[in-house]
Amino acid sequence: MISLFDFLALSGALFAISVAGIFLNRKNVILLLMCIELMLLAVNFNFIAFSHYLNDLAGQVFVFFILTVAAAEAAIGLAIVVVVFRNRQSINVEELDTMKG
Amino acid sequence: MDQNLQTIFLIIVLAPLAAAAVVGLLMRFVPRAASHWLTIVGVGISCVLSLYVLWQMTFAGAGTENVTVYTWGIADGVHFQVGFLVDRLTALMISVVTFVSLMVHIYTIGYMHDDPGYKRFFSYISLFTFSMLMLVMSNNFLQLFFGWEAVGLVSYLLIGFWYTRPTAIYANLKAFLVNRVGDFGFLLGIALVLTYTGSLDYADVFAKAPALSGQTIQLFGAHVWAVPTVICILLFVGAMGKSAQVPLHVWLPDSMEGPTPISALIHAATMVTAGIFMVARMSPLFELSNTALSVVMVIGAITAFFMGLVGVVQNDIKRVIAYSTLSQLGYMTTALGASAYAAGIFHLMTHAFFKALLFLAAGSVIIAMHHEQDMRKMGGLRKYMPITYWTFVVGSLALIAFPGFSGFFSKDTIIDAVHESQRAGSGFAYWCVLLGAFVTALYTFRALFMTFHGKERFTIEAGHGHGHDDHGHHGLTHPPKESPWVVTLPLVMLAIPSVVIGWITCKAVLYGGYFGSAIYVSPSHHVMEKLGEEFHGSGAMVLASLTSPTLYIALAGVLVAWFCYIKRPELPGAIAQRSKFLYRMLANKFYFDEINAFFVAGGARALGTALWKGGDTAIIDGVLVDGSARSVRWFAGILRRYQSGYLYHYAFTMIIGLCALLGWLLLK
Amino acid sequence: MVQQVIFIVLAAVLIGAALGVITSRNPVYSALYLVLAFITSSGLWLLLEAEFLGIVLVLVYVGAVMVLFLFVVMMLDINTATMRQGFARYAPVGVLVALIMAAEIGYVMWSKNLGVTFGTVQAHGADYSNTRELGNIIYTNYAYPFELAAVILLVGIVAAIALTMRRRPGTRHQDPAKQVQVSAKRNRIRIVKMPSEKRAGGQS
Amino acid sequence: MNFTLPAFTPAVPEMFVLGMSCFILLVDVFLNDRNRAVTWWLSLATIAATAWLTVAVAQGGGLLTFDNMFVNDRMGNVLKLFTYLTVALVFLYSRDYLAERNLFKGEFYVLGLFGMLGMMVMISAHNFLTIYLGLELLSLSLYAMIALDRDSGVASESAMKYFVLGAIASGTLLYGMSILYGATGTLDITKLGVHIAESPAASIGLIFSLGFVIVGLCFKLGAVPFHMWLPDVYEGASTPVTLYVGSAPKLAAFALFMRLLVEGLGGLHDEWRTMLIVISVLSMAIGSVVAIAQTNLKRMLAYSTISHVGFILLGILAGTAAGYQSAMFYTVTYVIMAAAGFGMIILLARKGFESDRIDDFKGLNERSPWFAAVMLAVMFGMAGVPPFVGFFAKLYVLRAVIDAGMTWLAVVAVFFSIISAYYYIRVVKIMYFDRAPEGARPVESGLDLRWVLSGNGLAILLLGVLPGPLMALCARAITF
Amino acid sequence: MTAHFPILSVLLWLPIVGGLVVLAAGRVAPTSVRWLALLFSLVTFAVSLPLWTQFDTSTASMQFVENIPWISTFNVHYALGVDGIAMPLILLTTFMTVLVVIAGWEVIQYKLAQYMAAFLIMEGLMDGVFSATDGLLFYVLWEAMLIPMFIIIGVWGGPRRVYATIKFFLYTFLGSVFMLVAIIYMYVQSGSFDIQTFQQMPLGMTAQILIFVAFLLAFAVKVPMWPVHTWLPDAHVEAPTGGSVILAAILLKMGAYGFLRFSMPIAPDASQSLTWLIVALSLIAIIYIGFVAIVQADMKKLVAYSSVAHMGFVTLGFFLLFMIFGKTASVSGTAMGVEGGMIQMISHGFISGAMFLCVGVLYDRLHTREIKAYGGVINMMPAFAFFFVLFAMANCGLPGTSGFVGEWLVILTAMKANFWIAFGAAFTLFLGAAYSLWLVKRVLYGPVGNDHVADMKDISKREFLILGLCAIPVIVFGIWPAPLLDVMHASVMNLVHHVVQSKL
Repeated sequence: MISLFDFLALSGALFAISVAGIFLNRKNVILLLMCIELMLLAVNFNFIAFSHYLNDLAGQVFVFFILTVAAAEAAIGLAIVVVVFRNRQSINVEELDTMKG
Repeated sequence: MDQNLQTIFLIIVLAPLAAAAVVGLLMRFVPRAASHWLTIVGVGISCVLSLYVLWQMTFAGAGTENVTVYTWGIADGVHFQVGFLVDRLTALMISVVTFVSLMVHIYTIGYMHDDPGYKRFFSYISLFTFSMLMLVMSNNFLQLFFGWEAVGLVSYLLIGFWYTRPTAIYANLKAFLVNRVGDFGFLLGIALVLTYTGSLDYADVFAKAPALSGQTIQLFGAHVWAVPTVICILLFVGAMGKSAQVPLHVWLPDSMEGPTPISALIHAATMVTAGIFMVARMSPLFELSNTALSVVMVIGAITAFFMGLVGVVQNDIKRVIAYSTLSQLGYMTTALGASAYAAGIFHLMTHAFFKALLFLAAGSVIIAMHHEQDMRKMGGLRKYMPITYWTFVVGSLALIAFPGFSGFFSKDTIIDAVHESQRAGSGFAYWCVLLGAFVTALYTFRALFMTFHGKERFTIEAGHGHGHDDHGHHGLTHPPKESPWVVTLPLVMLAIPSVVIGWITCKAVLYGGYFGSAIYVSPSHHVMEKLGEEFHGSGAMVLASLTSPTLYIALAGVLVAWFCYIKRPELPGAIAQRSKFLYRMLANKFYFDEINAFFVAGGARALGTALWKGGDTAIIDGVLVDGSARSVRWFAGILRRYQSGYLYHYAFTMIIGLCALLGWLLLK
Repeated sequence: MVQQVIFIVLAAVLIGAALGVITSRNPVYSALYLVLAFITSSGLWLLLEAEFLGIVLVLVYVGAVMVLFLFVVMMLDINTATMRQGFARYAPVGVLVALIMAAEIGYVMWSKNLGVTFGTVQAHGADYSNTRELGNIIYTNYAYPFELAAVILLVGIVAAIALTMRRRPGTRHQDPAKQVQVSAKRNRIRIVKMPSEKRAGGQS
Repeated sequence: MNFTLPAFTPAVPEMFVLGMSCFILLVDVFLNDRNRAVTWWLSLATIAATAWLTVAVAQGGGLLTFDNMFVNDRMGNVLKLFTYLTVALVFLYSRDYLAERNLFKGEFYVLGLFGMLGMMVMISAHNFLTIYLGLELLSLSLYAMIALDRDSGVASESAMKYFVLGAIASGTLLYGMSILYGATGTLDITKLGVHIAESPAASIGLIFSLGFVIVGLCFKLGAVPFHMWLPDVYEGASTPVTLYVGSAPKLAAFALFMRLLVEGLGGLHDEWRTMLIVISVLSMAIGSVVAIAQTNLKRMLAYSTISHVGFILLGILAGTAAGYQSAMFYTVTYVIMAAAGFGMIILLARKGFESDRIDDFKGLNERSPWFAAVMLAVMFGMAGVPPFVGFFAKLYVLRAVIDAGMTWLAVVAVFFSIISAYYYIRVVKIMYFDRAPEGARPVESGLDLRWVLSGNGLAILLLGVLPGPLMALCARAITF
Repeated sequence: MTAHFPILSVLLWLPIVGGLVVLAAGRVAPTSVRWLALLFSLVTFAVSLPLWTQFDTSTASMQFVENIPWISTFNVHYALGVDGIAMPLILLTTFMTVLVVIAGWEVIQYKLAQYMAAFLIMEGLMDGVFSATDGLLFYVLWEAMLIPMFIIIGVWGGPRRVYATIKFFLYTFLGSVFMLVAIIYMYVQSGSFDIQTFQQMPLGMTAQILIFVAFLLAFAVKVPMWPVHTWLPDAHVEAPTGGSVILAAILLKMGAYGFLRFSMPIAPDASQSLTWLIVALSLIAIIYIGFVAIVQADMKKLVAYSSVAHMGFVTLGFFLLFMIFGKTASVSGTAMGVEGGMIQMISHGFISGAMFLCVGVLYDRLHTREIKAYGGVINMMPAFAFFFVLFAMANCGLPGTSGFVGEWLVILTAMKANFWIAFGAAFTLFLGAAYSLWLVKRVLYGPVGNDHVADMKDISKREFLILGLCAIPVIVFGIWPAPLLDVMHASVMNLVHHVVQSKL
């Protein structure tokens, strides 16, 4: 029998990996978006695992909404990426530093 | 009787004030003539009334008057009042003050005749008369202090009367500041009086005075001081300032920058004697402390002798008289120190007359010489201005205590009193005053001879533009001539008392217990009684003097003066050559001015600059205020660098924050 | 037993894919790794009897979102050469933080089990349909969030269009409205008034 | 399958906004730029009507519906009303500005309304799910609005940053929520509160989740160290959007704090108070100090926001009713002042001239004494100098903190308020003491902007002279 | 509510309304601004006179009381009232404002309306500060005053005005925020902002010490006491004449007033135990600052420093109370110091105001405050010289001027406490004379300094008027301070008896 905490640990690992990814890659914004997707995935794992082991559907419903929102979010995010690219001809994170201090 | 006496007091005080106020404030509208008439009338009134009061006190047997005019203020139960204490002492003082003042007023008409500040001058001297009267008539310390400072103010204004003269405005600032040093002590003394007696009213204070003698105060270290000693010394510090006792005498010679009438009125006859008067007034306190009296005596003796010495080498006629004033004040102070208050006051009175006389005469000479004050440029004036000459002679004789003249009675008494006194320092004091007699005679007749005898050392230029100028070092346009009657009248008027006043009054004032309760002498200090036993009337005193050394010492002085300045005029220079050191000491007045200028004035300025630049600017502002501001700005510069603009740094910060939070939560 | 095996396998693949996402030099690869990660996790969700979500994950995510990602990646072709610069430099820090995070989470999850105890999972009957159950509550109890989700999607649409759609200056459109409104007076001909010329030089 | 239809009335305002937004969206399609104003009018009308509806459906106590996912209580309504007010101000101020830069598009208003809807949802959310959805609805609208100025590099850059960081934050928040869900088995705030109240000791899972939750919340509010997005976004976004981002969402974020931390996790007060103390002190410090070094007014205001957030947190962490009331009062007054501040920037801005540098205010007193006075009110208000309302906000918070026995914290707070006073009065100095540059024109702008802005400025003063009613309102809004 | 005519409210609001009216007039009818401002200031002064005439000197309790709830949530009251300590200060305020308005008559050209308005608003706020009997109301007005003062110095000030204003603002702000914490603390303890309540509430020693220190920060900066005085010279030098006058004449008094209202009665035991500190600081102010003043090259700086020195007497007089009580354990003789301090406040208001007006007169002619630039002014301006010498003499405490009374009483009291304290305090006799008269010597006396001096005109009727108006009280209170002393006696006695009761 797989324990709940295996799943939780898995999600934790995913979360950590996504965190690492967020500041490991310094070039491509899109990768950042992907890391965020990973993070959400970790969250979803938690919810689903819990809802399974709590015998409560609410968790799954939550995941359902997270998925929906994440989709919209991704859309907007990518749209912004496009805008940035149009303005800068680049989505290099290291060049997004006109504002500082 | 009381009632109208009180109103008389009020009039005596207010008449000069009113005159001064009218002339001073409405200067634009008051015509020139009116200005002197108004003030003369004002002072005249108070003079007449003063004499009336004196008569009342002396012969009509009016008792001591202690009246309150109004309550100045009540702070914490202590009543500060303005009022008059009029006893024989006061009556004597106000008479002298108003009389001399009146004379000076008249004299001024001539002396300041063509000065642009004519009106201002009259309002000032009337104001001075008012202040001086407030001082001497006061019945409490507050009013005493008020008058004390007020006369100082007027003296300040008058010394700086010719305010375009750098020397004059230096002198008046100096005079005020030095006096303030005196007042410093004076005020502390008054504060102590209040602290230990709970009142500032003479009557109460003197009533409680005996109770003080037991008490002590701890100043520094473990050593305790007798309260009366501390109080009296502090009060005397004030007197030293006003009455120009060493080392606070430095302002008086410089004060000669003021017009001569002022020198006569303020810096010879009245104001400078305020200190003497005050000490006499405070006799009930001073009698409680031998220490204080010793201090008084020694200081006075030093002043009497050494200032006289300085007078010997002065060439400015006014300065000679100024130093003689210093020395005479020294005599008075010595008398006070010997508990011979009566003698002190007596000398104060006689001195007022003959010293005013001398000054005014000198002024008359100065007019004639067109404001030339250097005696080396005079000589042989006798034939040009006889009245001035003879009055000057009278004054001189009085000054050197020639038997029969007023000065003789007061001064000899002082010398004898000091001789009698058993107080610590009396021996030293005795020699000082004795030799002082010689010095006095020397410089007095030196001045007399240099000015009126010998050959004329001034030149008469033809065709020099006539006109008044403040400092005519040039020759004269025409031979000097006798001054107008407004000038000579006061001379004569003053010459009379200079001769006779001593003869008439010395018995009553000195030994007749004239002052009664006004002056208190504790039985243990019975100097005057001793002298009284040997006293058998004025005439006898004159005769007695023929056998006393004093007279011959004085005559010796005169002789030396004659020898050096008539017989062998080149001698003084030779002597000066011979004894350089002594001469330089005297010529530079023992370097008092230099020391003050360097240490006091320079020191204060240096300290101020140090505190300002070092304390305020450098430390408080530079380090604390601006420094903190700077550091904050610097810190801001550092911190803002962490807002690098890089997305991953931002994310990193967030995640670090998250880690920190979690870690902290778990570790707890 | 079988489940454990499947779990371990899928979990391993998932972790591997996730690492691939953040380490691969080419964004396209990362995207594909992410697809892999989604697919494996949908498999894992099936283990948790969340069939519907598993399917949706594949359909919506792999089918829509990741395609969108790939599309954008392709559209803005980033030269992959520079992608790797500085990776090594920051790797230690990143790994360190990741490990700390993992450690903290792992500590709570595993060793402490969240400090709570869970009841046993009740087995469902064969007729149990995860989808129906979800449907029942989503359209009843969760109607309000459901509407909100709709709004969010709407915002997403509006935003995406507003941000990205634009008329290219090059293209020529016809605007009938403008053509109709044309009037000769106003914007076809302009009548110019000129002062009649003075003859320069006059009679000469 | 027993399902009873939920009561809709409490949520009528939300529904109305939603409907109207869609309607405006449709209408806008058929409008050309000349009569775009219709959209503007419609949006304002919508807000007005919503306000009326909110007042109409308001009940005294809390009213739960939609399976307790939605609550309509007094605090919510008050916050909502102020949200409407600020959004309306944004629309009123921004019209000319947008028109001059041909950003005067329907999307701006639609997204603005959607954002407002998001805030309303957040404010009256009573379930993790609705909280999350409201949060996202707001955030997505904001991202879009910021990026809407498509041709501006800084705008898109700031949008990018905001988006990424915001996504991370919401991811973290979700992770926290998931653990909470696991630890308590419920998504419902009330149930959560009950569960925590009943459980003898807080389980480690709860405490652990707390960290994630607080990160999410503090990010929204912009507290250190989750503030990094704030300066860049404030500077990069076009001023009306900055005004939008900088004002209303603070109210929603405050509501979030109340719902999650207080109503939900109130039982863990001792746990999160210490955290908030650190965060708030850091916020006050960083905000006050770094602002000194700024030359861009919007950026300076961003940092000042951070320090104000520190004060708001002070009120919350006091953990007493008075504390929450003071925090609410502070938030409301701050929002009013911030609106006026950014309004001033908009007022002075002209086509091709943002006037967002501090030096652009040089000699304003010569150009327009009245608006110089308004800005003076804003600056001294933010500095917390009476008689402006900002002082009473600080007073209220400090009182709560001291009441909670943390006088030292109050001392720290006032110390930083001294530092922050420096950069506020520097602006006043620029306006009054410096002479206007050559050829500086007198301020010209639409009457509506002038009047509304003047009113806004006066409000700062009047609320300061008579703060009683507003205080009472906040006091009545939050009662336990 | 109050039955009688609310004089204090009128004093508080009339000038503020006047200020707004003047501002408005500045737009529509610029010519009328001067007269409007004068009108309002005069009316305010007239309204304030009944405070003196109808004042009941027999009681120490608050008079002309008004009290209506202001912020119910905090139980804050709009509560006004005056006792013998506050009343003279209010009259001083209204009087000085009239002078300032006249002083700015034709000197100020740039933004005249704002100038006048600023001063009128200042007046209202200052009246409020002196009459507020509610702690929070007091604080609000106290802080609000910073704004107009900040504007006045900054807009019409000299070249280094920015530095001066920011220094002034931050200094005072720094001081007062800690006072705010203290006030709130006491509110939390007592549940009311009423100052009376504060004074009655029991407090532990540590609490008292902390509160005392907090208040000390605020008041010491305002007074100002050494070492937090350095804002004053800068502020004065840069401020326009009117600003300097108000600053010196009234703002400084608020600090001292605060000691009497808050520090001493609220924390008597702390005052008792920290009195050595205050006395030491006061003596430092008197001596240290006296020396610093001597060497100033800028007239305003010199007068500013002399203000610091004179305010030293005020604080000294106040806190001698505790020294003497600690020494003799009886209140007899303690009140004299407090009354001396009070008198010193009033008289310094007139004198320093007058001194700054004099400097202003010179500045308006030569546009420099450098002493070097002058010399022999008396030749050109005898009438001015009369006033200048008069005020200089008053400044160095000449008997017969009001400047003497305070110093006299304080020194007399100091002797009760300790010989050396009196000794230190008496230094002012010399130092005061030194810097005042040396200034007079260098500016007034001597031959005409230079051509600029040569064509200076004597004071106009307007200047004569304002200087004359200053001179009258200086002389009157100098020769007859009794009325002032009577007015404050009851209140001071009450205070003294209150503060010697331990709260522990």
